[in-house]
Amino acid sequence: MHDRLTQSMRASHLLALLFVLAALGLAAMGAATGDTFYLRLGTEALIFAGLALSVDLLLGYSGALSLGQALYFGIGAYVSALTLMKLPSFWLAMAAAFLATLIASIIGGLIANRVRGVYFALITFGLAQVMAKVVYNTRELGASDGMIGIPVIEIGFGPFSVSAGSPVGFFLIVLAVIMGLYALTAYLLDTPFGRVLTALKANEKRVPFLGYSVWRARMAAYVLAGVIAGLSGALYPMLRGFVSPELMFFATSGNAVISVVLGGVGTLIGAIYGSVLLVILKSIIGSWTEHHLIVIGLLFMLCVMFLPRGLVGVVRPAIETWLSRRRPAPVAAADPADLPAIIAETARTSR
Amino acid sequence: MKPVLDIRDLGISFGGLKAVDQVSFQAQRHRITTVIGPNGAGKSTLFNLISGALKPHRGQVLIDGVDMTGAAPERTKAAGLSRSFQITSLFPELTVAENLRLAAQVLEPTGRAFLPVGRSTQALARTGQMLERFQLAHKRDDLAGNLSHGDQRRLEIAVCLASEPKILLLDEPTQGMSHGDTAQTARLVRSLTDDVTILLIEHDIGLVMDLSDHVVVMHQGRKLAEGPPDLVRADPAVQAAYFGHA
Amino acid sequence: MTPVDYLQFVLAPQVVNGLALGVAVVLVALGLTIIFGMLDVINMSHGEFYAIGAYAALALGAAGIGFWFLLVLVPILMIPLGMAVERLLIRPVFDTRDRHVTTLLVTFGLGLIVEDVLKIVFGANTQRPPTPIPGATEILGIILPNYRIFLILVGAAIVLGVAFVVYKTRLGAMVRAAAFDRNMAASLGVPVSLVYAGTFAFGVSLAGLAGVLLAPIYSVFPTMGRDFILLAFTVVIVGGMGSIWGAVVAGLLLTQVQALASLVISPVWTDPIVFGTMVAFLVFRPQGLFGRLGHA
Amino acid sequence: MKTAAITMFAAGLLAATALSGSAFAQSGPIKIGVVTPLSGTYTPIGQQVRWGLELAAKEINAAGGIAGRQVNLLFEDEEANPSVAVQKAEKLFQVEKVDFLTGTVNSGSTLAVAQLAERNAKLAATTVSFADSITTDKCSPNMFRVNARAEQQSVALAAWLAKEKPKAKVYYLGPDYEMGRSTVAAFKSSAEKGGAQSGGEVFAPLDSKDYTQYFGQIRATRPQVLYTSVAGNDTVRLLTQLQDFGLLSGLTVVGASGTVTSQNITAIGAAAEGFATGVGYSPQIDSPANKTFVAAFRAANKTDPDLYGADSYGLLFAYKAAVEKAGSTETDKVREALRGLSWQTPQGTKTIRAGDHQAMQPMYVVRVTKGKFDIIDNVSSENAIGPDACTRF
Repeated sequence: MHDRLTQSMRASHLLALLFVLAALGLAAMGAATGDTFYLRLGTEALIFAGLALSVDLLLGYSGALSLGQALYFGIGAYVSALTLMKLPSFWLAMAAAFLATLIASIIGGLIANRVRGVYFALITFGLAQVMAKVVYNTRELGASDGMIGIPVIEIGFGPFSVSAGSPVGFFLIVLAVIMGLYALTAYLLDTPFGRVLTALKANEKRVPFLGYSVWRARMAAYVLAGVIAGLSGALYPMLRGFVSPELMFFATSGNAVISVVLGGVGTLIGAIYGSVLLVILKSIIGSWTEHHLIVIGLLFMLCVMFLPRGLVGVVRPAIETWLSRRRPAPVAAADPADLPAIIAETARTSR
Repeated sequence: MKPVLDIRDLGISFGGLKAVDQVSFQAQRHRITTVIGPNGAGKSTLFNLISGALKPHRGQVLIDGVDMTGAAPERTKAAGLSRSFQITSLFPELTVAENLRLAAQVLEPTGRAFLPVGRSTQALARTGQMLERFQLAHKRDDLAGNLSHGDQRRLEIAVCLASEPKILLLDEPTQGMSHGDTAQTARLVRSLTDDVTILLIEHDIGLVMDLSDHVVVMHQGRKLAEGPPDLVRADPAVQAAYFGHA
Repeated sequence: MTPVDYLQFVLAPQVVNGLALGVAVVLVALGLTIIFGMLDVINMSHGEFYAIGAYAALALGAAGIGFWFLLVLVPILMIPLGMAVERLLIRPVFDTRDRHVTTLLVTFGLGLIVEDVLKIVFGANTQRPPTPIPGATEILGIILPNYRIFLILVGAAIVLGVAFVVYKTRLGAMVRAAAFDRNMAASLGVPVSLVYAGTFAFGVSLAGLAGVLLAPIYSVFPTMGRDFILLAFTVVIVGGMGSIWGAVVAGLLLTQVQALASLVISPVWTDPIVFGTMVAFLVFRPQGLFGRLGHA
Repeated sequence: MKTAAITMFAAGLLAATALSGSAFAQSGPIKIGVVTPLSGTYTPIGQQVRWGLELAAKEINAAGGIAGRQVNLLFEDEEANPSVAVQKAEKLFQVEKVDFLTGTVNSGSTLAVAQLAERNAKLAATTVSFADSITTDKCSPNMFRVNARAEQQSVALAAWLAKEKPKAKVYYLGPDYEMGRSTVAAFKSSAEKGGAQSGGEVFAPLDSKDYTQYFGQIRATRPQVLYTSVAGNDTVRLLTQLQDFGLLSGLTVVGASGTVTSQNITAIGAAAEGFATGVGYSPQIDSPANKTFVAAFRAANKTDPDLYGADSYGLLFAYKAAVEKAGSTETDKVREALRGLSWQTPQGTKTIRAGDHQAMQPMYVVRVTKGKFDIIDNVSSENAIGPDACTRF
């Protein structure tokens, strides 16, 4: 017997599985046709999906709107870039980005978590603005030009290795990392620890009287989100070979918020769908008119007003009902624990 | 016998107003102690001081002999104190069962905080008990926000009890209830004393006299009198200050 | 540089120029703080309404309408716009549980759209209306353009006028009552729904007025709305949500801090200083300098 | 299962477009990708780039195209953001299979696109970015620059200043970011070689609202010349505020080439009078080629070309010459043909220096008189270019 939140999460997992299948289909098609651009565009969409995921963890679960999540994405990207230029190791870059964003988000969290609601939004916005300005003015970090010349790396797994320059190979790696982050977040949200976060959004005032420290829960969510954003950002220079201060600008944070709202706040998988949708929209509309802001702004407003749970919110309830009718469900179609295995399996076979 | 809750000379003032002033009393194990007094007497403020929502300016709060003065709510909770609110405070977007499970998950060993909630056997068992005991089992999957007022008030008590506290602070549990519901809730509260010590704020004098083992009368922030219900009712000072107005 | 030179050429003008900039910031923040404080709505598109006001002044001015008439006309034209936005965008999400976040998001989307529409209608190039009052006056060796003197005076008059309406009139009392407790106000016969729409429109209209007044100094371009918005939000927070006097004090204070700080450190660090002030206030005095209007 | 349908649709769409992009090498029209800001603050520059290229393409196509093939321009909006620029450039390279790419404005985008061009074995050129690094320490074998770089501009301006105001006291005001600082530093060193004295310098944040807070320092040092490298809206504010404060009288204002352009000169109005800069182009250049170009540009776009429009216009003719010389659009052959190429542009003969891919061109000093850029001095291309500092190829 699953409770309702677990049921919703399982519905998200089904959508996640669908997403992974579609992504693998794309990878297979891309590999067959020798495509580069769409696979790499898809890879970028996935990287930004990681940022959107971290925004949804904060907004959709602990109820805190961050307008500056690109800060940690940018820190991850810069640290990864600096590491790669010294030593082109995937694992080292990811570890360095993890450590740096862990420290940065603890510091940021100590400041931002003194306040809540709209003040939290403004503080996170300001923090990112100030840090972006500092990077923009630091010659050692390439200042306004950013840094180019990040090498194309080989990513080793024991005896195997994949080149970040291989469109299919790197797409699958990024897919694995991002879906891994999704699975981890989804898993945590379905534990007693994660349920306290959900409780924060539902009624923060009541939480301490149940015996949980609001501050600690908020910090945990904030740091987790920062690290997720940072690990996603660390993948960016591997794909594009450069970093620039624009990665920390409000445009990047704002796009993540738009993705989450389009996909569905508080659905987790919605952030990933939303991010891909936004990239597709921008790519299509952007080639057709330079006034893409109007279209995206309009869609965004309509979603906020009429689809508070976004596109995923439209379909997920139906899946939940369907899942709850299938009784008893010992191992459902997509258990979070199965996801990495499925991804690993398909990655193996497609190599 | 050692009191479960020992309030000593508690006081706080807002601006110049002494909202609670020199209040001392004790709550005995498995008894119902009721705080009564006219509106603005400082009853809810007293609850806020005891539960950690407010820090007292003076005095002490001892829970089971341990000084918990000014401790944050999550710490008084850990010390075994659970409280309800005058205005229902639940998680309206979560189901009835999840409201209870959230409260009961403190019963789990720390190691299970990072295992799926389905593995929280103790919390889930406790949730089941509470659903049965408070006759909410048929509504377990309803959203708390969609319940009737009476059900919400009952759920609030259940949430407080789900964590197996030693002391239960109930702030007007029958507030806004129909006659029938009030009687039912009174029976329920009485039945709880097997497990917990209860500190109650209540306006319904009939109910107070019926239910209480011990009554503390507050007036303008101070304790006016205390004692068994009958004695308190007979107290001329209480008559003048409280019942005279009622 | 001699101390006298420093005082006359550097320090004194810095203070006076900071004052003019301060008045500009206060004018932009005024509408924001009223909407924020009374409706509890975060209007992220406030900057874009400021831009609309400036463009309206530019277009109508080019059509031959005099500056003095524009000062009255543009704010009046902004009122139906504000009413419509409140009705169509704010009202439907007003009662959502997290009003702050929802209204912030809706108005953020609106801002994106308005910016692009302005570009389509008026083109991407920077434009500037002529300075209505040319020339400069020298007082004690401090040069101050006449238009800035005018701006400081008009700014003061506007602030006093708004404060009078909000704090001293029956209309203002109704608005404050509605902000404090909607149900209580409704039971006292305040037409709450109309008051809300009117208040929002009033804030929008003030943004438009700021646009008319500031266009000759700061010029007009599609993205101009982003210019003041972080500073204006900072002023609102430091001053206290909805507090008119708070916005005035905070606006003048922060711009002075900025102006004087830029004498001793690289000006690029003045933004972090202003932001640091906001953080400090949020952490140590979240109610701001003057507390929240209509609330304890 | 609406989402499933959406996913499938999206995947199908991506795949379909991926399939349709296959190459038509060496036949059909020549495709040139233009990744330029069409939204955001840099839109006006992107417009000039677009207009210049469109005019050139129209003329080339009317005259029979490049080696008999028509030119097809494909535009993408880069939002002045390197991440977007690279994504769009990759689309043009990979999907549209463009033969050549141009359009980037801010130097961050240009550098990132240069690297992408290398990794895709394609060629790109900038017609706008003037950061020295693009053809010096961060030069790329696949990137060319046909516009004048910062040093060429400051050499020309400093030479004129040394003649016009010998030993002048100069105050420097730049935007506070890497480009702004390096532009000021470059001009300062050129000017001081010519005998100028420094009255002080200040860097204002980008997008400053009010420059009046620096006026006190400027007045106190009583400079004869003010050098500034702010651009766009910032110039409008700086110059009009200087005028409002009556500080322009007796002060010679000079600046970078992007400081006053056709985009902001109307907004600046009278405050722009007397402003002088070193630049690679002015609509006032008195040559038949330029007169024809300006007339055609004005007829098409109802506005004068500026340096961005002219340099972008000129680029296509360089590419045409190179492709026809190489007899192919292959990267290596065109690169060889472009190196050392001399060709005619509205601003005179330009030559691409083989060593760093920087165009050499005569430089002009122009001064705003009655809203027009009058040419008041010029420097030959050899004297302006400066040493080749590119070591990568």
